[in-house]
Amino acid sequence: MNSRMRILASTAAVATAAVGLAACGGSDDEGSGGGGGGESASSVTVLSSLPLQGASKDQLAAMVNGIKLALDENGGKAGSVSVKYQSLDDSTAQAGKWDPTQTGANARKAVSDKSVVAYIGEFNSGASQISMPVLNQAGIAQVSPANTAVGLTTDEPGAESGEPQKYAPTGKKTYMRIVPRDTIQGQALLATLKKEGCTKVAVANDQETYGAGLAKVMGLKAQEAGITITSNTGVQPDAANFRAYAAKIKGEGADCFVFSGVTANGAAQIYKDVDAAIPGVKLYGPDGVCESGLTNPGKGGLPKALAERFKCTVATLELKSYPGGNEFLTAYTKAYNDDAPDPYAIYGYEAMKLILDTIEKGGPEKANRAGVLEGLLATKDRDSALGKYGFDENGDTTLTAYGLYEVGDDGNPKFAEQIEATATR
Amino acid sequence: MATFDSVMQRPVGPRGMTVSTIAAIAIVAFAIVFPLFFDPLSGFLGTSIQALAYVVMALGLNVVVGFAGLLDLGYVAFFAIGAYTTGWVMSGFYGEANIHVFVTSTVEALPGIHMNFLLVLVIAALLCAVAGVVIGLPTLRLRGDYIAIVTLAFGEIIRVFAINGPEIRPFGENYPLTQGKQSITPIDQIDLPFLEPLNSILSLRGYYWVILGIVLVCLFVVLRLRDSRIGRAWIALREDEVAAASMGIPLVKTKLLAYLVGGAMGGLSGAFLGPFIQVVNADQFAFSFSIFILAMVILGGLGSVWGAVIGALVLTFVNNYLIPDVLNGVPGALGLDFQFSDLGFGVFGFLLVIVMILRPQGLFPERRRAIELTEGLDGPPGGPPMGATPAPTTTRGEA
Amino acid sequence: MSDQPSENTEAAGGMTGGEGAPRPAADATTGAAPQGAGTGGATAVGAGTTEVADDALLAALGVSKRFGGLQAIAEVDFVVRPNAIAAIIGPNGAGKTTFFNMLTGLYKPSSGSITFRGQDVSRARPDVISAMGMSRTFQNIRLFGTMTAVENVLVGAHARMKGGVVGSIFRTPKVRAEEKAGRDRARELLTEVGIDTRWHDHLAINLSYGDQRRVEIARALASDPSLLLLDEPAAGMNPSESDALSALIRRLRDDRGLAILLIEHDMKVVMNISDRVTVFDHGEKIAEGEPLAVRADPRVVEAYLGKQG
Amino acid sequence: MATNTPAAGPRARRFPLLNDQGRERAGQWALIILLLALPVYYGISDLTGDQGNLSRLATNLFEGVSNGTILALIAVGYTLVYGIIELINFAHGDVFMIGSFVSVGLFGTLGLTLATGPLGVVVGLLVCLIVAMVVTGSLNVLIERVAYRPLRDAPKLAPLITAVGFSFILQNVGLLWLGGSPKSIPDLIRAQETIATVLGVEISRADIVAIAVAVPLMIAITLFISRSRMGKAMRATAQDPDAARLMGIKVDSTISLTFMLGGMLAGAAGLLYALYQTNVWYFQGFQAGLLAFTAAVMGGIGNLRGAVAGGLIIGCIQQIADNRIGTQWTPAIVFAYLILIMVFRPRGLFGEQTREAG
Repeated sequence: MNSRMRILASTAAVATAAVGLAACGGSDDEGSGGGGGGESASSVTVLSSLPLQGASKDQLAAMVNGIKLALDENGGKAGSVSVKYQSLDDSTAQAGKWDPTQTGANARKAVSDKSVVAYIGEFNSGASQISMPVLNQAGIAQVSPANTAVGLTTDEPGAESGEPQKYAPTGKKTYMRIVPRDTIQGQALLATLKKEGCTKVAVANDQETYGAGLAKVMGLKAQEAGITITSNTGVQPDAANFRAYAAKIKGEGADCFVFSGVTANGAAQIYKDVDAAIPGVKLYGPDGVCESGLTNPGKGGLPKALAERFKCTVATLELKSYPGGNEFLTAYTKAYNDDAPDPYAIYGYEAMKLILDTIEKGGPEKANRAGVLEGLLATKDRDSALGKYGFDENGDTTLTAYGLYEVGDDGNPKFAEQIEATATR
Repeated sequence: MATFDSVMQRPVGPRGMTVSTIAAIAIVAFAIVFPLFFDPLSGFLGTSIQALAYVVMALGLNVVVGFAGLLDLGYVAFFAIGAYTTGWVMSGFYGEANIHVFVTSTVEALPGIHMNFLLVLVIAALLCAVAGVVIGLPTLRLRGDYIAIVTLAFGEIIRVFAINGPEIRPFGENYPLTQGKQSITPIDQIDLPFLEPLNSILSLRGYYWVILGIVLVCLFVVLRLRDSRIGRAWIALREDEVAAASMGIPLVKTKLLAYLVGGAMGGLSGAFLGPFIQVVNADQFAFSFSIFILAMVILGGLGSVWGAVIGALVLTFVNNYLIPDVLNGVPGALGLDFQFSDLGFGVFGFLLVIVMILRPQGLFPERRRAIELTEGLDGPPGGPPMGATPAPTTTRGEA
Repeated sequence: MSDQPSENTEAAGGMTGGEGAPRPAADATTGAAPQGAGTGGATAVGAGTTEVADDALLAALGVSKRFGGLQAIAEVDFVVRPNAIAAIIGPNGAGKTTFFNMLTGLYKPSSGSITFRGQDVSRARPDVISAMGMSRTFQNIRLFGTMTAVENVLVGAHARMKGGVVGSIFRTPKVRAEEKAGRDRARELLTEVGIDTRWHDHLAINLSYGDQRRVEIARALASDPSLLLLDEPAAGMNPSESDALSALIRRLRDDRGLAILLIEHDMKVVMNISDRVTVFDHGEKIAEGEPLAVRADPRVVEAYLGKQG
Repeated sequence: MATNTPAAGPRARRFPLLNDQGRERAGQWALIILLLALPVYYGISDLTGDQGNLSRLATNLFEGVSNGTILALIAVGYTLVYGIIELINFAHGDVFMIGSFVSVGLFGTLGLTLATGPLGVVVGLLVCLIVAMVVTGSLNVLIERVAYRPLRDAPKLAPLITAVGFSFILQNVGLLWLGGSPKSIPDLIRAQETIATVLGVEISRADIVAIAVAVPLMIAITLFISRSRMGKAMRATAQDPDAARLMGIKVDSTISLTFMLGGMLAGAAGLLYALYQTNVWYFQGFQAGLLAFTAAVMGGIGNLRGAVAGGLIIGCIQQIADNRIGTQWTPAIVFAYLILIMVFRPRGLFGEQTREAG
């Protein structure tokens, strides 16, 4: 019995001593690591953090291909600075999608590796909520190739309270995105619905940051656009079927249906059940479902008959229609023998290309965290594979063009037409 | 560890005590200085912190399953409640409220409810203790396998409530129960006076020492309880409920106490993981998490305190390090079209099956079982133990 | 035999009207015929009614138990007096163990009442009944297998100890002292029932069969009972072991002043030590009285002894 | 075991005024009232509200029944296994999932697509049904051999834990097989096409198929168990394995047979589920398994009729909850029922006292 008291006492003593010791040691380290400061290097690293497993893995593989393509084209260098690329996974197989713990670990990994100057990610808006504050405190530039949630950059309608300040504890911007935010996508969708003659629209969302946020934006802007949204329902993505929901919106007299969410969250089934309940209903979706995982029956997606009535919006246009896009398509086809890359491949490509160009422009002296961040934030009128764009004061892209996609004969999304939408507050 | 355990237990000579004391101090001291060997943001340190948080849960679950023999398949509920406590009172989630209790000036300026982490720990532990009792109540009269199902159902109900939390606003429009599948984020940094210099998002060391402290406290509590009248009552209950009741052990009180202690530890760990992961999201609280923790307890050896500790450490490193970083490429290298991390589920399932069949006492058997094994070899003379009569452990009755 | 040991007054005296109450202590004072007691404690042979004796330690009145359609126990009246050794016998399936389980609170009677030390315990929980001073052993030994002999006995003392959660965590001086006293007493009890010191710290399941039965008795004694229920204590014992057991039971009664109720198939033990024997058959009490009288009862012979051959 | 293990006595205290039989009946009626509460409530609200008739409720109940037949098939597997070795076969739901996956895999192998003619579909689906049943039956037997038989004499929690382990292994197989999210499959039977309307209830083809396959199977299993020699051996083993052994019954093979039957029904349920829902997912077994287990408990675990009735009842509760309260709350409602039953009437609607409780 006595021995244990002694253990305790000694433990406490050692603990106190060690904590004191560590406190000193720790703060030393901080000085050199934390700010990511002024020193420059001839070799830097770019990380990407994307959900490489789960329903959207084809989409993400294409995106990683795009990133690699951009780096390979530059021969692994940005000017005289050599650039290493490492692809991190923010998903787990069990979840089949992004995982918060994994995302946090990825962000910390970026911070702890002093050579990391830029971070491509996340794919999911919910994941970015986690990595943004971490990267912000380390002053690492974060370029998201896919986030559309409004609150990540602005406090426009649709954002939650405290957004976006809570993602930038230092008060300085470190986050940029090369896709237009949902304010624009929501209006693009509404414009589409209007144009296609929808009067009563039922919206379902997958309850996640992206899906629920986009649905909210649509709800806020619907009246303005002259669309009646009969209901906006957060559905249970893991339900066996959505027939009860479909029966409900049938009762509401909906003639068009929008699922605001990602494929992994039961998208195919909800479109099928809505279609069964309301024969001939028009089906729409945002970029989260605009991929072959949903549109291709061979990959467990919608049956062909339904796919014909499905349209979705993505912030890319017909690649062949402008110079940067065409070049990308040629290069991608050559590198991966795939002439119909997933719409997201180009975002991966452009994210990396943007970073490389920025590093090259800054030269070796600015090949550090602060320099790269400064350069990225200053991007203006850049001619790119996506078209000409820059970042506004929030880190949002100035691009507003959305493409409307339908399902092609091969089961993959195919560009149909351009939708013009502007962000009105 | 097994020897350490038995030394702690059995009356040993003065020399033995010294050895065990030195061993204990050495282990604890090593654990304390451990993070100084790593970069303050190293992934390994992050995994270690998670491992320690799971140690706390494994210790708690071991009280319920290992000591008292109540198979709880809904342990994730306590993780959820603990984590949501931090979401409620350690973040800007309730932006309309402005309550600040013992927090630093930076946090003081933020909207929402912000309380000191120590206070949050206490709240989480209390909430989970209550939840433990509530979950325990319906299981009191049930047999082992039915307990498993009821606790599982409770865990799932809590998850459903977490997902549908935004629909539940008992305290007004601006106060939803949860944020559902959207995240409550960010959670305040852990804010303890003596760790202030380390308490930055850019260093993990502060987190490490905080969770190590929680582990040591829980370990101490569990060891003390195990060797007390309460611990004997739990084990008696596990071995034979009918005999235990007949020997004057109040079943209801004793079982609820186990749920209470186990739940409180789950809550502590959850309340730590909230600020550590920086996010509280309904998707974190899936059934598989309960099994993950259960696998730790079973791998280590049901009822074995040190087994639970080692089980948690081993499985966390297997899950976070071995599978994704080391073995992940193996199937690819063998020409197979999947990654090892796709096998996460199966590995845990396989562990449960293998351990139960080949080594039901676990890797580090409970001291009692260890004696049983060694004595089995040179057991005392005087007839076969129990002969054909089934061992009492198999005749768990319903009472 | 008729000396009342002091333990008994502590254990049972207060509840039974004190020393003044007549005790059926001597071997021959209990019998089939209403007699002696003067307090109305008459007991009739067979399934007739029994008036509950004021001085009874344990009294069951019209107790029945049904499981679904099966009548396991039918309208049984039964009394145990302080400091008596009573035995229940009967063929297998006669309902003896079911009856024990009702007395100790594991089953609730479907109808009828059970009074222990003057209180109705028909619906009391087993642990409450145990704390009141009724303690038992089991037919198919139910020791806690992963505990040592000493720990098993300590469990028996659970209700007599007080250490709570906080006290146990901080191991307060009080709790420590209690634990030490408990362990010392556990060893005493083990020694008393005849377990050699060297087995005290061995796991209970590794002890010999006879020793396990004795540890069970020590465990039951640890709660300081006033009534000890033994379910086939001699089962599986050889003649010399069962002789030792008989001596132990008698000693417990004499030295500790316990009342003892046993179920037993070993007629030698029963006839040897019982003051009073009750015979069950098909859930009914068919006879009751002095061992020799019961043995001679034709109904018993027919139902039980006859079958035994 | 039979005589020495005391029953759940303390429950009795709840109704001190009633004797055993009174309590028995009170419990049963309480459960029936609990079960009727939902339909009666919504029936009244339909009648008094805008609806004005019961056709919506009738639709809910009919779909509940057709959906419930699938659950009933799974529930029978739980109940058979529990009846014979008193184990909650936690992996059973995942065996059902494998049944779905095997069927869906066969669609491809057999070339069943939306273009296949009616005869081809019927023949093809029959083949699928048989293959799925054989595969899941054997799988279940295998699981018993590997994970439960070695633990027959171990403490009760041990096989339950291996069952959970196997559940995870099977889920992982499903995960590797078809990926982490629900996969849409060809709607071969045009599941949601209405073929008749009776009293305002639209009867879809999926309903007909589910009932047409499940009901004969359930009749067959009932007859098998009550009439055949092997069925009698099963019942004898369930009653008392030791006695059965003494009577010359091969207990091990009887247990294997039980697992096989349970597995086969789960396989059939797997095919039906795939056709009914037109999607499959590695996690479906966990979800449906819990529902089916609830059904088995509700009916009184160990009781065949009870499992069937429980399946139908749970199906109805699920439909009503889906349609009236919201899909997102359905699991919570079903589990709340499970807990209430466990607490107040663990023996379920038709349950006899099991070996242990007796």
